[in-house]
Amino acid sequence: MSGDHHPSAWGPHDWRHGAPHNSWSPFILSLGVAIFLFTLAGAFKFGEFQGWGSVPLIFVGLGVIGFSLLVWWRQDMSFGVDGEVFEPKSAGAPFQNIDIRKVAMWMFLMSEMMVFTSLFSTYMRYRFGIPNCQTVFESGEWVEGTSVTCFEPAGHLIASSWFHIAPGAINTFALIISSFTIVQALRYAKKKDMDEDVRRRKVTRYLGTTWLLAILFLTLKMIEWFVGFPLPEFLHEFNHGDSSIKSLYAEGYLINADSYQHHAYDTHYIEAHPDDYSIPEDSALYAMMQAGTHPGGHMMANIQVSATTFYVTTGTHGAHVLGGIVGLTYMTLKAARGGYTPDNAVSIEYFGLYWHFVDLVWVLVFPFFYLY
Amino acid sequence: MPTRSWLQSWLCITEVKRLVTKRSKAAIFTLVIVAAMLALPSAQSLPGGISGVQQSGCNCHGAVPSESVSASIEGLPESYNYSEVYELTVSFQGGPSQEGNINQGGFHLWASEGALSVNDATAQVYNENEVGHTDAGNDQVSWSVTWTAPATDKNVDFVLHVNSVNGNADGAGGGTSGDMWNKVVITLGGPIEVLEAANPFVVLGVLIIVSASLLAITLAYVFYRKDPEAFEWDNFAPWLADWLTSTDHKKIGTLYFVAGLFFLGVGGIMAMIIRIQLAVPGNDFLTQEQYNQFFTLHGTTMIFLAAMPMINGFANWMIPLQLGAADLALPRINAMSFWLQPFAALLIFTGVFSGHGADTGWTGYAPYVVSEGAHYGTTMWAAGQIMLVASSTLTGINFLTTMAVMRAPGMGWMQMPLFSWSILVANVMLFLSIPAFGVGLIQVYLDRVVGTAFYDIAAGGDPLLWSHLFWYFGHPEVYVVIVPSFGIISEVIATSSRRSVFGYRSMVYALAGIGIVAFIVYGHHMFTSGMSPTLRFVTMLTTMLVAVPTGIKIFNWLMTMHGGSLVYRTHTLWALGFLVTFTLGGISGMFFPSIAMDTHLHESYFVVAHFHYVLVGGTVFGFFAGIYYWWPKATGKMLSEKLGVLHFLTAFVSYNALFWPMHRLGVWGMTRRHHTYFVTTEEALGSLPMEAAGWNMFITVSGFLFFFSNFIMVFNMIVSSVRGEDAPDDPWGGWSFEWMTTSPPPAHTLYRLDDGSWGLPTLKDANEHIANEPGLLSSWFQRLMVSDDEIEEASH
Amino acid sequence: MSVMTPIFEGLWEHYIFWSVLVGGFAFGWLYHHSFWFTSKDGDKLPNVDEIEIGVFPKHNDDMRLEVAWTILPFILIVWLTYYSWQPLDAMWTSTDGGAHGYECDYDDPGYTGSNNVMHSDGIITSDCYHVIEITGQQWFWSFDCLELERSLCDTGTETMEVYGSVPVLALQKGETYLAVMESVDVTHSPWFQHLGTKEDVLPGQQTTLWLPVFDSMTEESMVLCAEYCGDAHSVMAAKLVVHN
Amino acid sequence: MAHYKIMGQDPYWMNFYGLMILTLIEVLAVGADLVPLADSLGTEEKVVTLWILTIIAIPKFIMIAAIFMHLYGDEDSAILTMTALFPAFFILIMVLFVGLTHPDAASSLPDWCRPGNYGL
Repeated sequence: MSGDHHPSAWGPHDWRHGAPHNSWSPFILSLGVAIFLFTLAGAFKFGEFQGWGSVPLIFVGLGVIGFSLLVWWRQDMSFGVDGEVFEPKSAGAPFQNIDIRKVAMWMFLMSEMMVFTSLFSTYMRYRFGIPNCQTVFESGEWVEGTSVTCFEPAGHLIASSWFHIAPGAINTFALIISSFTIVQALRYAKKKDMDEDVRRRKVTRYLGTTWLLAILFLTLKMIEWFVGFPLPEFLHEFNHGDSSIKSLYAEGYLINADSYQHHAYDTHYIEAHPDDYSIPEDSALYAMMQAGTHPGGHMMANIQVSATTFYVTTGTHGAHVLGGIVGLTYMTLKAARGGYTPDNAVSIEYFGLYWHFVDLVWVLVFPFFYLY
Repeated sequence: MPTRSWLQSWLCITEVKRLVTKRSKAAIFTLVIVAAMLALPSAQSLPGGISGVQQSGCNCHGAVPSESVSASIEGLPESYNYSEVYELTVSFQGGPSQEGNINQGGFHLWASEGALSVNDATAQVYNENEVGHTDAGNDQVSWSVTWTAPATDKNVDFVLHVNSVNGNADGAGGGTSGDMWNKVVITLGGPIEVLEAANPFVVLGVLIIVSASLLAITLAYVFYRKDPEAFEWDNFAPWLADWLTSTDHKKIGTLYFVAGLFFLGVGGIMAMIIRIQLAVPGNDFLTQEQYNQFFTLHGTTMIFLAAMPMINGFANWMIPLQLGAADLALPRINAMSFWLQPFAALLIFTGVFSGHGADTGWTGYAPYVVSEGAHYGTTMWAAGQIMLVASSTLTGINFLTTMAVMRAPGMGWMQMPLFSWSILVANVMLFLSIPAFGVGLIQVYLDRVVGTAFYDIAAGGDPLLWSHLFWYFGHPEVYVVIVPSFGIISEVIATSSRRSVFGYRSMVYALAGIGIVAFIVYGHHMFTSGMSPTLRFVTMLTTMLVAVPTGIKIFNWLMTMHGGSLVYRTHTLWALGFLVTFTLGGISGMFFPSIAMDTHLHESYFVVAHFHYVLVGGTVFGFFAGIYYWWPKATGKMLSEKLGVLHFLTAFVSYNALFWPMHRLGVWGMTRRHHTYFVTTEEALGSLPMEAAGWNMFITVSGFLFFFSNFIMVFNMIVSSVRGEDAPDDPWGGWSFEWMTTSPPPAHTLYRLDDGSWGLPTLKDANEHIANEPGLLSSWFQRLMVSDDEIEEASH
Repeated sequence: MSVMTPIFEGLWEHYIFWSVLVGGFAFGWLYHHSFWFTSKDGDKLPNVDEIEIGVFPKHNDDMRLEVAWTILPFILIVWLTYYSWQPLDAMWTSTDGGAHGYECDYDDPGYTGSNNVMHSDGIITSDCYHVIEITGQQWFWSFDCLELERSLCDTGTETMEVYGSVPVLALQKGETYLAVMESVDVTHSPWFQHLGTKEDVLPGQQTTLWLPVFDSMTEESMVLCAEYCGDAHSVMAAKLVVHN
Repeated sequence: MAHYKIMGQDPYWMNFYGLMILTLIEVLAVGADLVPLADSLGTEEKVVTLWILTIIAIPKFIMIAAIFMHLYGDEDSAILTMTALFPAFFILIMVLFVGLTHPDAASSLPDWCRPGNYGL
């Protein structure tokens, strides 16, 4: 049985006779995932950092995963080079004459839809289940100093000023442009009547731009979450006089924020800045303040659940963008070595389907998590 | 081979292999053996012993005891009488203490059982088990205390610590204040000698390690006997590497089977330990904390590490063969799906041997699962299952694509064998419901690791969110586990009664019906959980519907036997056994949709009886039928019928004796997940009538019978692999493609075609004569599909 | 069996009747075919459907029969749903104006207690109901009679040989109580064994449970915890004492 | 690639421009002061913004899926659209059962499903 043409389980594979036989990457990838999950749980417990002991092991786990991807690509790198293309089409109803791996990609997208549906259902259940912080504030049923549990949507913070919306808006444009560039890469990879080298450069450049836009998306998101943006001098007075757009971290919108205080919920601040915030006349709090019965002061809110649903849902989407970046790195490398010819260009379409799906999810996440 | 790419030279893997010579391989092998030998004893001492002051000595007097001081307790009998009072004198000699000094020494006495008390001001009682000297009694060499013996048989440990001092440390009372101490340990028994209770984790650890090594030895022996020359030392590494790296659906199927059967054994061992604990009321073989870990891991192991891998084992082996395809659509993803499972099992079991395994039940309800009270192993339990979710999603994608695109020519959707249909429906349900479980598990993992607040009650977290996400996956999961058995039973009954299955089309629609109904009924797991009443009512109605498609299938199987000529082989017996037990399980399941009864029966042993009837009686009996049916095709050897029938008779009888009485216990009010129960006697009111104790002992005994009866099958497998007679291509006279290839099928599966040549088959249809102009549905589908003439123009 | 309440017993008898009927039919059919349609040893196996390897076998179905055993079970389950609909509505009767009326108004001169009545089908109706509170905590129950006088509702503790010190709830026969329940830490669920009811107790949310104490109840019965809650889940018990 | 035209131009460029414009509208809608519009419709500003965002998100969703993901105009579009829509039933079940329900006490059956109401 082991006599015939068994290519090595590590190495490149000659695709002339069909699917690969042996490969080390599944075994090593599973080992890497197990190490990563085990050691990550060793480094943190219920949010407290447990010391640097197991942190290096987390990177060992990621390293093992990376190594197995290298082995996986080593077998695929030879795919489609000088005519060795193995792109079977499906037979029989209902997917006849469609590439088998495109059907597989659609099956994968179906289960991805269920992942994001679960995350959205969690968000809906908590958003409609827990009373909104603004309504609790306006109802006046809070006492300064004790934390009240309410739902503070990130949109209330982000949509409050143009500068807060800016990173999210740029990210949306970035994803749409990257969706477009991946389509262009596919178009030129499939164009038959084209000089070899021109096609190679065009496909590589388009894949490279998609890669760059994806990196931009993640960096903007990280900055928006943790760092914040410094503003030039002349823009300060448009931003309530602040010198920078504060990051969500600086605003205190965190998963452990059980005593979150925002100046939108501070009666003194509102009286001092009437044009920024206003308390609707028909609200109970307004009546209390007129009658002077309300002690006034700063509402303290436990917004852990709203921060958790925001960070985990947008974080999962970010993880899928990261997955896309990993895929794009391999494809750009392969395109640079002239790997994409019209008859194996369809593999760019598979990645395109995944990438458009990630953009599709962002079309839903952006309005309902950032703006609403 | 393409020119050496920069990547290959950088990795230079090929050079490394040449360096490992034969001698160094032998060295590595012995090293592994020595390491294993060393590791075994440590498994003994893992669980923490008694700790606290009794063991380590009061370290306030320095870490090292000194020999010059000797402590003694007078007045202790050889063995105590029940609740007798004994006067003890606790004293010490030696050390720096001298007569007349202000401070000569002190003592601390600990007794594991009974009650200690003092007679004078020189000693004080910390608690029932601990006495020590007082300030007044800090300058003498002996003290008198009284000890009342316990009223029952116990092993009593006395640990006495004494310290000998020469005056006070600050020198107020004169003397050089040298401070030396020592301790003495005395054990005492009651009138009847009490055996030391075995530590259940040691029992579990030893049993798992022993069964793992037995399995390894058996596999090695079987593979050795299959082809001895492949068993040289230098063939060992490539042979092992071939199994670790294979993407051949047959090899991965075998790997799934070995993993599945091993964990079926491990789950069985846990079940036996649970049954020992429940044999008598008020038993204390397992504490509640240990019992929680055992029933949690029994559930998780049986469903995720035994049943699911065995389904994948059958599917991996049989789907490509039944469809007439060479292999699955995505072979490496197939290998990936398998290798995620053993590592997931490692993660799930990490906590167990240290006594901190997951103790949340296989359902892991919030907020207990994210509370600090839950054992630390729960995080690893969640992490392991996240890997299983990834594995199941990839399996789902792989099989759906294969069945949709790689069927043999001539095999339309309505010509597929029913086992393939059952795997298709099972995988559709699985890969659409398991992401909900994955998201729920990631939420728990993040809550327990990063500190998010999905289920933090103070922050407004909602425990029912986990129940919804879990059971949205949970109910389709239990159908995923039973539907492949339906497929196997349809094949086995049709072939055994020499007839084509009755109502093929209604069988397929029933499978599809179960697939749809599975998603809208999950609310019946939460009838008493505070879920919104509207949803409870809706799911009550939909759960009633579940009986219809399942009923159709059972009646179709019975009708298949009509007019047939039943050939009694072991797989036929198992199929008929399945029909009996699964029908009983289905009927007992119909008691739950009516909420008025469910409020009494929920979380009782009636539920335990129902799901063991459909899980063990349904799924596992279906697997046994499948194993006896396809073993000749997969291994090329016949199983012995005598051993098979013996296995069936012993297992079937002991199975029913094991699970049927649980229905009665449930109605009486025995609650699930309680480590012990109490029966009503004349003096004490318990939660159960008197007979419950007898039934529980009966269940435990039949449980052990059922556990050991399954080893007859394992023995049968070994004998068949080693000395079984060779199996023909089609031993039972089945019609589907897997019987057209040799047994075992060659590495690259080829089928013997009618003209004697070898290749991929095309299916003929005996129903050709029915004028099959396409119906409404299929003509609509025709217009949707990519027609053949469009291909040229598409790839311009 | 002593444990069942009349509602449960009525449903149980009915479901057992249909189970025996359907089960008997299925098993009779199975045993008949298993012994009747067996292959006679020695003679050549008849191939009724000409099964041939590599050929999809001839369809063997009968539309009338298949339609029959789809419709009949459907009718049976519709009947069973209808049959268990009324008891469910009785068990979940609404708290204002349902089968148990409104909360008792103690200073209304006409107040004479709930004096609940059990009808023939086991459903209990009463004039009014008393509200008590149950709180579940990791590993013990606490009952709160609010301001009901001691004869109506009394709490205490008792040491049982088996569960150690156990809270006791003493209620009066003929009275109906609405237990408003809450948990302090994790989910629990009080299972009133001889009332045959249980409802989960959730942290952060109030759930309710009807306790209609009918006259033929046994004096003492156990209340066990029926939702897994950790280390002492099995000894988290309470005792329900019913007096008239 | 695509062999259909949008307004006579290359479909992918047009789709790209369309998406950019719609996103711009979304961002403007949030930034703009919609209080007068909200008062005219009798709801507060937040609900109006939610409706605008939903109304814009749906065409963006369809444009990306149809044109970029080749679910329109290709020869395999029809069957792949069926595949893409297959989980719709399961998504609907999860949104209805998990997303839109709240836990509350089983104080009573909702009126529409009480036997009393149907004279049973």
